[in-house]
This record gives sequence, C-alpha cells and structure tokens, in this order.
Amino acid sequence: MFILDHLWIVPLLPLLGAAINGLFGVKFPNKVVNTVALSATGLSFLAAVEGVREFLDYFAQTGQPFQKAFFDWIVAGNFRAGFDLRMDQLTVVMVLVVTGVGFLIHIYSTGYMGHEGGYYRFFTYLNLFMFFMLILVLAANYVLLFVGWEGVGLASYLLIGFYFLRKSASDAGKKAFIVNRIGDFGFMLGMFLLFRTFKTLDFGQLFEAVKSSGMPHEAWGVFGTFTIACLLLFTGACGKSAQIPLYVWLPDAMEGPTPVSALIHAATMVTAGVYVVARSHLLFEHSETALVVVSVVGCATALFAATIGLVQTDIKKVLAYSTVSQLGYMFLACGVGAFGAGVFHLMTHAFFKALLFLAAGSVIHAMGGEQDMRHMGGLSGKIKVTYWTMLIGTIAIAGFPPLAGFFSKDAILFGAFTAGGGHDTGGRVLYGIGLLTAALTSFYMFRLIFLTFHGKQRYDEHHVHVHESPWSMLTPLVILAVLSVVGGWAAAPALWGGEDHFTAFLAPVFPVREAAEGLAEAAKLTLERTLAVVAIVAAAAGLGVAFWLYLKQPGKPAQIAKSLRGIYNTLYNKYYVDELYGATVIRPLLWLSENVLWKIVDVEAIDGTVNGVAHGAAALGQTVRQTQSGNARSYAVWVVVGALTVIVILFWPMLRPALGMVTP
Amino acid sequence: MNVNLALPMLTLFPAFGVIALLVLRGDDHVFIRRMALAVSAIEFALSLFLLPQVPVGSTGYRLEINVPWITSPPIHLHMGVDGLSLFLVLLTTFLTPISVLASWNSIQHRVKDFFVALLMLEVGVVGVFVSLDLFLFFLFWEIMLIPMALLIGIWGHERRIYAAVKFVLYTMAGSALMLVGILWLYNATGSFDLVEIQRQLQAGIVELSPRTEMLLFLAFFVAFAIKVPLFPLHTWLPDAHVEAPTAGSVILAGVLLKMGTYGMMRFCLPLFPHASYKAAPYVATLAIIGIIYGALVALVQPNLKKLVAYSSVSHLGFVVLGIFSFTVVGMQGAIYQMIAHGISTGALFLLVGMLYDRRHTFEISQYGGLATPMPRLAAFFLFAALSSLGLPMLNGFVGEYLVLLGTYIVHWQWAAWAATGVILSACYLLWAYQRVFFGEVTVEKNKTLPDASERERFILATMSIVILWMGIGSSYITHRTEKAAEAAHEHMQQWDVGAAPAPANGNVVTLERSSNR
Amino acid sequence: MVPTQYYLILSAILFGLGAVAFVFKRNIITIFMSIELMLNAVNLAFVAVSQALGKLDGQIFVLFVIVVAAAEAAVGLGIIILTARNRRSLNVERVDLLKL
Amino acid sequence: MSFQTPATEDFYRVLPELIWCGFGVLLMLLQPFTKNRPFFTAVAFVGASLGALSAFESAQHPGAGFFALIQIDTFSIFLHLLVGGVAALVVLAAGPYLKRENLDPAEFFALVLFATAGMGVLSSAQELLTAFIGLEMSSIASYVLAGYRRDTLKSSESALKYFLLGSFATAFFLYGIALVYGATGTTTLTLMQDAPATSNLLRLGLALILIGLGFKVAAAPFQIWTPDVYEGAPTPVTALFSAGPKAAAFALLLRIFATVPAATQYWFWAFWILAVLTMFAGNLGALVQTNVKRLLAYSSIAHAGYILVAFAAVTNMDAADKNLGAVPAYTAVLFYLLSYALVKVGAFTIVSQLGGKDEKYVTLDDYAGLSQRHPVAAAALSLFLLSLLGLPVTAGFFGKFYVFKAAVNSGLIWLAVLMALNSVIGAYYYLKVIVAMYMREPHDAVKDAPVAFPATVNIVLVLSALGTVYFGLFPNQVLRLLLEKTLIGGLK
Amino acid sequence: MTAPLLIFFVLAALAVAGAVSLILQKHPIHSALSLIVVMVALAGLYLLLGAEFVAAVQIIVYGGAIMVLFVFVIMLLNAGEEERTDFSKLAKFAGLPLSLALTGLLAAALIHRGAAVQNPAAPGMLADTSKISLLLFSTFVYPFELTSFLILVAIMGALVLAQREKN
Repeated sequence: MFILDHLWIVPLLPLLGAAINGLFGVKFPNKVVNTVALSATGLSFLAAVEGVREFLDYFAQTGQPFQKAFFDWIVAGNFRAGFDLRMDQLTVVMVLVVTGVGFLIHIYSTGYMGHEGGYYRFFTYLNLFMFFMLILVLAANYVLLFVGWEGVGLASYLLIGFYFLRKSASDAGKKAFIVNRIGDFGFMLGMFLLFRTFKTLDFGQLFEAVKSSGMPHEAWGVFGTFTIACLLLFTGACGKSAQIPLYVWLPDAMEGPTPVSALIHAATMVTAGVYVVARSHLLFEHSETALVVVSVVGCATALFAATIGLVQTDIKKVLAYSTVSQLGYMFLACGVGAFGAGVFHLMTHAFFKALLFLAAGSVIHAMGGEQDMRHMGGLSGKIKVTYWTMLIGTIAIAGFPPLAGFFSKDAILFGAFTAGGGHDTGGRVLYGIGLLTAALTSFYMFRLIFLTFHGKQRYDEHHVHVHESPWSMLTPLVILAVLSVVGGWAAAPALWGGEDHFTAFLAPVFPVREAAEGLAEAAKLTLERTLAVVAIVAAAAGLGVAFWLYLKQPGKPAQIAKSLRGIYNTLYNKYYVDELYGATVIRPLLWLSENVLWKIVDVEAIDGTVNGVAHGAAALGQTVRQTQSGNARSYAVWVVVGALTVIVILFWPMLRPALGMVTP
Repeated sequence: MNVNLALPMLTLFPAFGVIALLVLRGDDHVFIRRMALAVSAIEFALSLFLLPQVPVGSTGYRLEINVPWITSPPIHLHMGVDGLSLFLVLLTTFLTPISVLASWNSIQHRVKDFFVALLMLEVGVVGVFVSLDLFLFFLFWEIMLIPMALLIGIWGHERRIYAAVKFVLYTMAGSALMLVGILWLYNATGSFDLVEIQRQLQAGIVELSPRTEMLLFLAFFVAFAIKVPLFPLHTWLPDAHVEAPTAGSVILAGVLLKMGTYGMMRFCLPLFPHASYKAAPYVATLAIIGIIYGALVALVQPNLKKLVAYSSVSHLGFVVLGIFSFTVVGMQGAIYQMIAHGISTGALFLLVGMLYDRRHTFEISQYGGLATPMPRLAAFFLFAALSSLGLPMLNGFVGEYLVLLGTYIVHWQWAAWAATGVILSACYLLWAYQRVFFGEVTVEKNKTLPDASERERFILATMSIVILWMGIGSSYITHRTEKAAEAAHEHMQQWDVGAAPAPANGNVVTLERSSNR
Repeated sequence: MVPTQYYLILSAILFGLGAVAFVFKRNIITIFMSIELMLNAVNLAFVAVSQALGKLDGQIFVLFVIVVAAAEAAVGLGIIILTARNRRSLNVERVDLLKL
Repeated sequence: MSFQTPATEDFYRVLPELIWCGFGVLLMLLQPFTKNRPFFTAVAFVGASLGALSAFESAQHPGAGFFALIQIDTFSIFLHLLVGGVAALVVLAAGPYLKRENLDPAEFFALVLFATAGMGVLSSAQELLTAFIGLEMSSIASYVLAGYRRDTLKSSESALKYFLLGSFATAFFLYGIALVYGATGTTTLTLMQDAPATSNLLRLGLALILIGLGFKVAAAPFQIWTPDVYEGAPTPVTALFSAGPKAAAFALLLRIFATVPAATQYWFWAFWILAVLTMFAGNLGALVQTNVKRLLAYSSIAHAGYILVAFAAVTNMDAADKNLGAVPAYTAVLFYLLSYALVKVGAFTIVSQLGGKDEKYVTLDDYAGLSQRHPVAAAALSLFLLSLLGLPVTAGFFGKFYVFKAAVNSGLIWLAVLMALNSVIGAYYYLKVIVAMYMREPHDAVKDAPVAFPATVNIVLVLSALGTVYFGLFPNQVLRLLLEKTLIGGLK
Repeated sequence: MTAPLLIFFVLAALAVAGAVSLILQKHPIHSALSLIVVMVALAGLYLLLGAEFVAAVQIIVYGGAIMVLFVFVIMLLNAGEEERTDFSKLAKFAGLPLSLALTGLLAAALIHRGAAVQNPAAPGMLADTSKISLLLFSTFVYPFELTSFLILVAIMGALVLAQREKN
C-alpha cells in the first residue's frame, strides 16, 4: 500500500523532472536532460503500475474506490477543495494510458527532438504536462481536476508554441489556451452549480449526495439542475476535447512538435473531456437532454471533422481532424450511455493515434521536415518500419478486425444503434452518421497511406535524403503498433469469443447497463454480428474508394475537386469556421474594445467628463478672475452688489410676500 | 485602555528610517539604498511577528492599543489587527523592500528623496490597515497621498505631473466626502471608534434612517470605489500607473488599491448593512462592468503598462464583487484576491519596469521576440502572467474561484457575467505576451538586451515563490482570514433580523430588508 | 415736531447718494468726498436716534465719527497725493495695474 | 450722572493694547536717534511679544472693564495671543525685507504695533463703537502699511484700493451701528440680548454691520479687494493682513453672534450664502493664478469661506442650548484662525524671501525646481500648503476637521459637502505649487538668484512650521482652552 | 405743517440737493463746495434736533478743517475737471441702477412701519454740553483715549506716505 498511501508520488515525479530540467536544464547536456525526464516519467509509470496493483488488492478487500486526502488546498467557509487523490477503475485505465503512452513518447522524443534547440525546455514542458495530466486523472474532486485541466492547457500552450519564433506557432498556442478557457468558463460555472446544489465538489461525496438526494431524472427538454450542470461541464469538455464549436484550436495545435501532437493532442489531453463526462456519468445519466446534446455534438463533430479530413494535404492536419472526429465518436458513446465503450475507444485511440502521429513524425523526420503529402509518395520501401507500423495504425483506426479500433468503434456503434432500447430513431440516425464517419475515416486514412507511401515519388531526391528514424523513435512505434493490434481484445465481446474484460473491469464505475434490454440474448448476438459486418463493409468501402482514387486513378481526385470546387474549397478551408469566428466575434470585439470602449467610453466619456469638470472649473476660475478687473469702480459696484445681497437675504421673509411669493 | 505598542511601532518604524535617511549622509547613493533596504527589510521581518499573534480561529482584533489622543472630540489611538488586515500589512511590508530593490538602479535622480517618499508611503499604508479609529484611519488615508503623488510626479515619465495631480484630486474628491461621512457618523454616535460605533449601531442604541444610512454608505463607498477603482471612477489609474516609476506602480497596484476594498469590507458592510444590501445590485453591476470592461480595454492597449493597469481594474472588480456577494466564501475570495493581485500584478509591474529599464518604452510594438535574448525574464513574465490570469495552483486562481463561487451561490447571473473575465484575462495577457516575447526579434536594439540580472532574478524569484506558495498553500491564509470574513458576514446577518436565522456560511443570504427596522 | 423716522429716511437717502457718488465718480478725491457724505448721513442718524431715545451717547458717537473721519482724511489724502505723484492722474479707473 | 473713573483693574485688562501702543510710540521716539535696523526689529519684537504675553496678565482679571465696553474672557485672551504672535512673527520676517527694499523700519514697526493694538481692541470690545475705533486703528495703519513701498506703483495702488473700499465698507458698518443703536437704544452687545427681534431697524442695522465686517473678512462678494491689495502690499504686510485683521474682524463677528440673539437669527442664511460664494470665489479664482502671492491671496479668501461655514453652523444650533451646542463651532472658528494664521504667516514669509529685491520672483515658474535649489524652503512651503489644503498631521487639518464637524453637527450637510468639493478644488492649486517646486526644473534666470534666509526669517519659519505640526498632532491643549463654556463672557 | 417740519424739509432738500450736486459736478472743487452745503444743512438739522455741540463741531471740524483739507489737496494737486471715463463696464451699466436700488432699499426699509422709532418727548432737552463731556470722559474714556492713538497713527501715516524719497 505504499504507493497508494503516497499516491502523490505518481504525479510528483514528473513535476520533479520538470523542475530539475526547468531550473537547471539550460546547463545540462542533452543526456542528463534525457535521464532526468525519462526517469521521471518512467518511474512515474512504474509507480502507477504498482499503485494500480495495490489498488486492485485494496478493491478486492473493500470493494470501494480508493481516496485519500493529502492536504487542504482551498478552504473557505463551507467550501473545501483538498489535494485529494482517488483511484478507481476509470482512473486505472487513464493513469496507465497516460504514463504508459507518455513514457513511450518521451523515449520517441529523445530521438525526434535530438537536434532541436531548447531540448531541455521541451522535456520540461513535457514532464510538466505529465504532472498536470496525472493530477487531472487522479483528482478526487472537480477543483483539483480543474487544476490538471487548466494545467494541461498550459502545457499544451507551451508546447504548441514551442517554436515560438514562428508566429503561427505562438498564435496556435494562444488560440488553444483561449478556446480552452472559453470551455473552462462553462466548466467553472458547472462546478459552481454543483456546489450550490450539493455543497461539495468531492467525487465521492457528490455522487453519494446525488444518489441520496432522490432528485428525479430530468427528461428531454427539462432544464433542471442536472441538465444545466451537465451542459456546463460539457462546455468545458468541448473545449478540451475539441468538439463543435470549440474544436478550432486542435488543427492549429499541430504547430507543435510532433511528439506533442501525439501525446497531448491525440492520446491524452484531448481525451480529458471524455474523461470528465465519463467521470460525471452519474450526473449525465440524470439528464436526458444533456445526454442527447452530448451525443449529437459528438456525432456531428465526428462527421464534420471527418469531412474536413478528406481533403487536407498536411499529414498532421489529417491526423488532427481525425482526432477531432474520433473524439466525437467517444462523446457519441457517452451520449448514448455507453460510457464504457467511450472509455474503451479512448484507450484504443490513444494507442493507434499516438502510433499514427509518431509514425507521421517519423515520416516528417525522414522527409527532413516536409509535412505536405503532395510532396511525398512512394516512401514505403525507404522507411519500412515506419510504413508498417503506420499501416497497422491505419488499419486499426479504420476499424478492421481484429485490430483495436474495430472493437471499440463497434461497441460505440452498437451502443448508438441500441440506444433507447433499440427503438429510438434518434439512436439509429446517430448510428447511421457514425457508420458514415467510419467509412470516411477509412477513406482519408488510407488516402494518407497511399499518398505518403505509395504511388509516384513526388519529391526531389537531391534535396530530401529519406532515411529511417533512429531506434529511439522506432521502438515506441513498434510497441504502440503491438498495442494497437492487441489492445482491442481486452474488450472483445462474446461475439468474438472474448469476455469483454474491459467492461467488466469498469463495472464498479459504470454499472453494466443492458444496452439492448428487451432483446433476447440470441437476438442481441445477431444484431451485433450484423452491425459488425456492416461496419467492416463500410470500412472496406472507404479503403476501396481510396485505393481507386489514389492508386488506380491518381488524376481523379484533382478532377473531382475541380468539378466540385465549391464543396472542395469549403472542406479544404475547414468550412471557413475560423474566418467566421474572426468576422463575428474576434474582430468585432477588438474593434469594440478599441474604438468604442477605450477611445470613446474611457478616453472621451469618462476621462472626458473628469477632465471636463476640471476644465469647467478652470473656466469658472477664469470667469471669477475676470471680475477682478483691477478697476476700483467695478469693485465698488461689487460691494454694492454684496450689500444688496445681504440686505435682501436678511429681509427675505418680508420681501417674499412683497414680491408676491407666498409661503405654501 | 490597552497599551500595546507593537502596532504603533510597526507603523512608525519606517518613519524612523526616514529620519535616519534625512539626517545621515545624503550624497552616498549606495548607502541610501542599503539603508532603505535594511529599514524595509527589518520592517518586513517585524511584521512577520504579527503572524503568530493572529492564530487560526481567533476572533476580534489582536495587539490592540487604545489610548486617548485628542480629548474633544474623543479621538483615540486605536489600532489592532485581525485576519483581514494582517495579510494586507504583510503584503505592504513585503512589497516595500521589493520595490526598494526594484528601484536600485533605475532611480539615479534625487535618490534620497525617493526612498524617503517610499518609506513614508509605507507608514501611511500600514497605518491605514491597522487603524480602528475612523479619524486615525482617515489621517493615514490622507497621509499616504503625498508620498505617492511625489513618487509619480518626480520620478515618473513624460506626463507624470498630470498623472500625479489627477491621482491626488480623484482621491481627495472621494476622501473629502468620506470625512463628511465620518463626522456625520460621529454626530450620530458620539464616537470615532469603529468598534464602538459598530456596537452602538448593532445594539440599536443609534438608529439611522434608511436615507441617512444610504447617504453615509455612499459617502464612504465613493471614496473607496475611487481607490479601488471601480468603474467608472477608474480613469486615474491607467495614467497613474503608466507614469509612475516601477516602485510606485508596484505599491500602487499592490497595496493602495486594496485600501479601497479593505475599506468597503471594514467600514461599509459592518456599519451600513442595510444600505449595503440595497446597493449591492448596483455595486455588483459596476464591478462586473469593471471586470469585463477593464479586460476588453486592456486587450487593445498598445502600451504594456497601461494594459497591466487596466487588468487591475478588471481584477479588482472581482474583489468588489466578492465583497458584495455577502457570502463567507465570496468574502474570503475577495480577501484572497486582494493579496494575490498585489503579488501577481506587482510582479507584472516589476517585469514591465525591467523591460523599461532596458528599452525606455512601454510600447508593445517596440518589443517582440524578447524570449530569445532574455529567456529568463520571459519565463518569469509568463509565470506572472499565468498567475494573473488565474491558473490553478498559482495565487490568482484561488481568489477568483472563491469570489465566483461565493457569488454564484447567491446570484448565478453575476458570477456568469464575471466569469467571462476569466476568458478575457487569458486573451489580453497571452496576446501581449506573444507580442512582446514571441516571434523573431524585430527591433535591432532588442537583440542585445541583457537577460535578468542577479538582483532582478532575486526579486522575481521571490515573487514567484510567493505566487506559487499562495497558489498551493492558500489554506494557510484562508484559515486566518476566515474569522474576519465571517465577522463581516455576520454583521450583515445580524442586521437582517427579519430574515430566517442565518444558515451556515456560504449559504443563500436573503436580501429582503427586514420590515421592522 | 419732526418724526425721527424722517431723519432716518433722510439719512438713508444721503447715505445712498453717497454710495451712488462712490460708484459714479472717477476722481479719487471726489470719491473720498462721497465717503465723507456717507459718514455725514451716519452722523445724522446718530443724532436723530440719540434725541429720540433721550440718550446722549449718540452725540458722543458723532464726535468719534468726526475724529475718525479726520484721521481717515489725513491718511486718505496722503494716499491720494502719493497716487497722484506716482501716476500723474486722479482718475480711479487709471489705477489698474493690479488685476485678474 | 456723575463722573466715574475706570477701575485700576481695567488697565490690566487692556495691558496688551497699552504695551503695543506704548512700544509704537517708543519706536517713533527712537527713530531720530538711530538707524540700526536690528535694534528696531528687536524693540518691535519685544513689544509685540510682550504685549501678547501680557494677555496672560489680563487673563487674571476676567470680566467686563471700562464700563462694560470691553470684556476679558478666554476668547479675547486667545485672540490677543494670536494677533500678538502674528505681529511678532511679522516683525521678525519684515526686518530683512525692509532692509532689502531699503524702507524705514521704525515707522513700519510702529504701524504694525498700532495695527495690532487695534486688533486687540477689536477682539475684546463688547461695545460697537469701541470696536469701531479698534477697527479703524487697525485699518488706517493697514492702509499705510499697504502703501509702505510708496515709490512702487503696485504698493500705492494697493493702498489706494484698500483705503477707498475699506472706508466705503466702514461707512456701512458705522451706519449699521447707528441703526442698531436706534433699535435697541444701546451699542453694548450684552445689553442687546432682549432687543425686539422684529424691528426693521435692527434687521437693517445687522445687515449693514455684516456688510462692513464681511468686507474686512473678505467674504464674497466683498472679497473683491483682497487679491489686489494682498498682491500690491509688501509681502510681510500681506502676511499680517491675511492673519491679523481678518482674525480680529472674525472675532467681532463671533462676539456679536454669540451675544445678540437677533444676529444669530437673521444672519444664518446670509452666512450660508456668503460662505458658499466665498469658498467658490476664492478657490476658483486661485485655480487659474500663476502668481504665488496672488494665489495665496485667493486662497485666503477661500479660507474665509471655510470659517464662514462654521459661522453658519453656529447659527443653526438648536436655540435652546445654543450656547452649549455652539461652543464647538466657536472652537472651530478659533482653532481655524490659529492654524490658518500660522500657515499664512509662514507661507508669505517664504514668498517674501524668495521674491528677491523688488519682489521679482513670485510666479509659479520662478518656483520651479525650488526643492533642488532650496530644499528646506520648499519643504516648509509644502508643509504650509498642505496645511492649507487640510492634510493630516498639520494644524490646518484639524482646523478644517473642526469646521466640518461643526457643519455636520448642526445638520448643514450640504454646506459640508460644498466645502468638501471646495477642498478638492483647493487641492489642485496648492498641488500646483508643490508640483512646481518638486516636479519641475528651474528656469535659468531664477537658478542663479541667491536665496537668502536670514536668522530671523528662519525663526519665523521654524516657529510656524513647528506650530503647524504641533497643533496638527496635539491640538488638545488649545482645544481644552477653547471648549470652555465661559469662552465668551458677559452673557446673562 | 409746523415750523420745525418746514425747516426740516428745507434743510433736507438742501442736503439732498447738495449731495446730488456733489455727484453731478465735474470739477472736484465744485463737488467739495456741494459737500460743504450738505454739511451746513446737516448742522442746521442738528440744531433742529437740539444737538448744539455737535452742530458746532460739524461746522468747525467738518466744514472747517476737513473740507479745507480737501480743498487744499485739490489745489495742491491741481486737479482739473473729472475725466468721465467708463473703463469699468460694470460700473457703467450696473453701477447707477444698483446703487440707486441700494438707496431705495435702505429708504424703503426705514419707511416701513417696522422701522418706527419712538419720537422724542420734547426737542432740545438733551442739549447739555457738560453732560456730553461727562459721558466722554467717564463711560467712553477708553475709546476716547484710543482715538488719540488713532490720530497719532493717521499723522504718522500721512507723514510716511506723503514724504518724498530721501535720495
């Protein structure tokens, strides 16, 4: 129980690494930086593994999630936010994914970033990110979770803007932070509402309070406490997990170094939104509306991002939109109540998307920094390990069995289809869109593979010396590839001869819900089988189209783009959403602030009034001064005026009736 | 009659330093600086001894001294600290040596006068925070004006005289009314003693008619609101900040503004609870406007220092909002935000001052890409900016969060509006940071700027440690300020006799005015 | 028998005419004379009232006023001579160096 | 009626006046024998301060003297000390000035002492004609003093304007006395207490008295002469004007006020309105001044306005315990006069020294950068200005505080608010001077001008500065003295 | 109309006429002479009121000494006709109306019945100069002595002001 009792060790190790590298790293040789950073993360991973082991023991004995308060962080009135850490099955999944994938990416980075300036800085940020991410997943209350939540945002900001000399990079970092802040705005209000209602933000106490409060489930259209709170929390999740309408930062975030994209913008941080929704599932389950909104937003984002991904030419941008799309998938799962499936997809996605990004990084590395797929092609023979691992990742994400993506996606689609007992038209629609998205995913991912690795070589060999990456980079690829292959089997359902360990494992957190109650076991199996087949067909269709368009008829895509110029341009320009935001929110706000608030309200109106009063006083002073004409005759008149004044004042009670004024 | 000389000594200690400075060698600048640093550092050390004097859970005022000073009208030398004033005093005594250090090289002209003014300012500010006699309070309140005006007016930048005069006139306009209010109160109660007046008002010995109470409230409130500054009384602030030397800005933002919010909490609420209730919606509206407005105007400032100045308007809006939420949580948050803002905005002003020392301009367009020549300064700047924008685990978050939470509990709309400030603060700070530090170095001169010197690093590291500590160990402070916040809250409750017995802290406070008063 | 009020009204008129003269005249000496006129009006009031009250002190006051008038005349004429010497003009409107 | 002689005690009661007049005569007698300036300064200083100190002797004989024409009470003792102290300081400050401007000291000092004696008479008189004689004594001496630099146009103009307008106002005052006499049958204040309050005669008489005294205290719109006269007069004389005669005229007003119920009743609104007009006239006028001497003149108008606020406060007291309730308001006036006199004498002394030969350097530009050229003078002047501004730890603060308190206590909130507003306006121009001294750079002409502060001037500055700070910190003793119920004696 | 009343009106008319003449005359000498007329008329009124001593003093000191001083100064300074400038716009437009209004107001206040004073029992009964001296030297001895200083001041003042510069 040592680690569990000192659970803070897990997040603290990366923080230590960050601190050492951050304060002294500038003087360290790269090797020392490596040692510090890797050992911090590695030890953290080991500690996490040990912690998980201890937790499982603990759980076996008590049947309770583990939670421990370490110190009071914020205390005011009856509000308390402690530095309390919590370990339950959901945490276990997250902690292992974060530390595990994180560690791999650290290894990868030593190779990838080896020749970059600011090496220590990079690892400082990366370790810092690990710290905050671990806080996020280990937190036992919303406030501490929020610490990690904002902290990873900060790390993301720093890492996106790592190449701060590039304006686009610093722009992207800033955008990421600010858009996240918009989400956080909702998240904070959500917390406040929860606190106001339940007087606590501690997960354990809060969920107990919810259960014991006996507050009714809120049906569709009822905007009760749960609905509002959940929607507010979901706003935060939208920001962090890049859902419509706050997804805009994620594609830009590709300005960061590729390992960052892999770690933060694919595997871990962006899934925090999903994690929060899953964590708050008890609340969401109290509100029909919130769930519907989550699923619709998720589904819409999935499709929307996938369509954009179809035409992107930057290899990382494709992956970025893919990530957005897959995150939509996860929300779709949560929205239809299949939280387990969502978390499962979160995990598998972490494997294969990290793999894809790292592989893409390897490609970019090989191409000497080139990211545009139009200038690649035919790389498969030259960088074999990268090619094969990336292909595995692609197959996984495309949803071909028996790789990880298939199982998780299948679970989600099944969940959607059977939502509302399987008779819900809404669920069917969601399913349909999900399926379409799956096909699109398969298409753009294979498009990526074909454009990059197959076909004609479209780069100049004299300028680009394609070379395979060092093993420090390839090892993580291989490991992740393996995980992408086998990861899915953890939750392989009965249909595939598995026992769905994953769902069972998460059962203490998400009580197993008979998704398709009312259906007989056999009918359920049949349905599952049918849906699986349909999914495979969809994926295959995507693959086929991609194969046909990019390998068989390489001229065709341009032709199609030409004939559908409007659509193509819209997609290529990401539906002009950035421009829309710019035109409707950002520029008007800046204009308003500068030209109205500052220059008119502040300078003219308020300060103008203040100075106007001063000038008025000065003008009055000049008037008074003018009476001082220097002419004694005028002065005599003034004395007479004064005399009249005084006499009139003293005789006022008698003058008033004389002047016809009567006292009322 | 209590005679505990600790607080008068603490208040007057810098004045002794001033006398020493005046009497001792006047031409040796190094000596003067060391002397000023020593005095302010000792003052800080002395003030640390206050900490154990206000233990967790202690109620009322500690280290009280109460001796008659003027017999008619009865004015007493009445001082005391509680949780609220304790940390504001500490903040003052902490920021003063920092300011001395920050002025080490940048002040080369009339060095002695500068440090004399700075130390006198400390006397005034500490005095304000420990005074429990309204007259004494007013006295220190006014005393601190002149050194501050001198700091701005002599060692400031181009429009320093305009700014200094504006600062004084604005403040005097408010304080003159406050004096009338104080006297009115004296007329009603026959006392200048805060504790005594409070007792009489609460016991119903003296009853103020609603109109009287409201007028009195306004007399005090306007003076405080100008100091805070609350929108729309804020326009002195940007000018004063931009023109002031670094040390002046640090003290101004760090401590002087807090005098306003301190006053609201110490005087407006306990003395005029009904009027406070009635005014709360309006005050909160102004505070919220201030939060958003300050942030939006900060967003478009081409002048870095002005940007930080407007950010103060925004941040102080949170404090006022917290106070007028009338919840323990909100008030605790307000107190915390006062201290946190002092540190983080102080740090920002220090950093801006360091940039100014190097380039003699505040124009953002004159900078850009500074992270390359001066990575350390850039790092510290980011740290301070993050604390200012309320990143959790740094000091700014705690106050802001508690204020919003406390406000939300009673008026969710207020909190929702105010929370937009959280978004906007990220916008203006990060944008400014980007424009100053990121990108290629565009101005040739900037390429060779030196990074933070050892002195600067010491200052910044100290500030950073405090920022971090306050972000993590906030309960150390909140435990000690709790009783003060509860007391302020209770006064509001006690007066609300018609309402149901007060629920525990942080709960909804009914705002209906009781009918039988 | 003349009512005392008549005297008072006469004194008021004379006093007022003094004021009129003070405002109207430009020659410093004449202006000073108008002050003497006003003092005379005051004296009339004193004497009339004194007689009405049957008290003698009113007459005493007149004597004092006359003394004061004499003293003022001495100093005043000194000042007038000084001014005339310095400025070569007796027009009060031309004495306007100090102003605003 | 039989012949009566005054009691011996009566001569103790007027001891200060006797000493002042005696020394005045002495100075005139000594004049042919010596040209030694320090000697005359010393004699005059001894005379002024001895006279002031002898007020303590007359304090041993309180009560009405000289057939109830005068009244010796705390009030009159305080004012004797005040005007005597002012005279002593002015004498000290004037010594170097007279030397610099090459003016005869003997007559000057004699006139100062006679003027002081007149003020002394004014402050103890409780009979209007005696008061009138005192007023004339101080006025006539003042006219001459204003024109003492007889060869300069400004000084003679100052004397002429002061004389013409002053006599004009005197006529009003005198006419007022005549009418009051007609209405009440007496000129002794204590006998007027049961005068018929409805009489037009009394009403008009009081109005005219108010006009006359309003002129002396420079209440608007009678303030009109003040800036010109103050600017043109030799600066030490200006110091005397702003402190002495004003205090004495206020004293008489106060005594009438305290003693004659009808006055209290009729004058309230007049004071209210005059106070407001005066405050604004003074402060607004000063706002745009660049000549420091003139600025201080305007400022003294404003301060008269503040004092009038306290008067309005006195009137508004509950009639039932007017005397009890009004005492703090009287105290406010007296304390204000004290603080104000200290400060004005100090400030004008500095102006006088900085002016240089022929008072050349009196504009704000000439004051620029004074803190570097002469830090002590700058600091002292700042202290005085801050006291005028009413900042704490100065006597001016308490003075203003008491006036505020009086106004608020008697329910004159609006007047207090207007006064507060005026304080802020006032702050601007006082700051303007401080700003010039501390925040601006000196111009070339003035840079090389020697600034000499002889010992006597330094004594004046030290005394007034110490007094300003001392009474700012420890006003107790003075207040205790002034808060007696028997402050103004002779009441039934 | 009784004789005293008639005399009063005649003298009053004379005094007012003198005052008006003072105002209207352009030459200071003429004004001075007009003022003497007023003074003489007033002296007549004093006699009518039974104040012989005051009437005598009026003629001797006022009409004699003071006015002679005036005339002397006028001659000394060789003052010519008054220069009727109107630099002061205030005096030009408001001076006369306002000062006339003041006159009117003063007179009106005294005409009002509230201003009534009791009329003397019999005329001339107070005209006892010895009583005046008794009063002057006992009750009013203090102001009387003060006037001596006052005159001293005046003499000295005139001296100081009128003396020429030594060099």
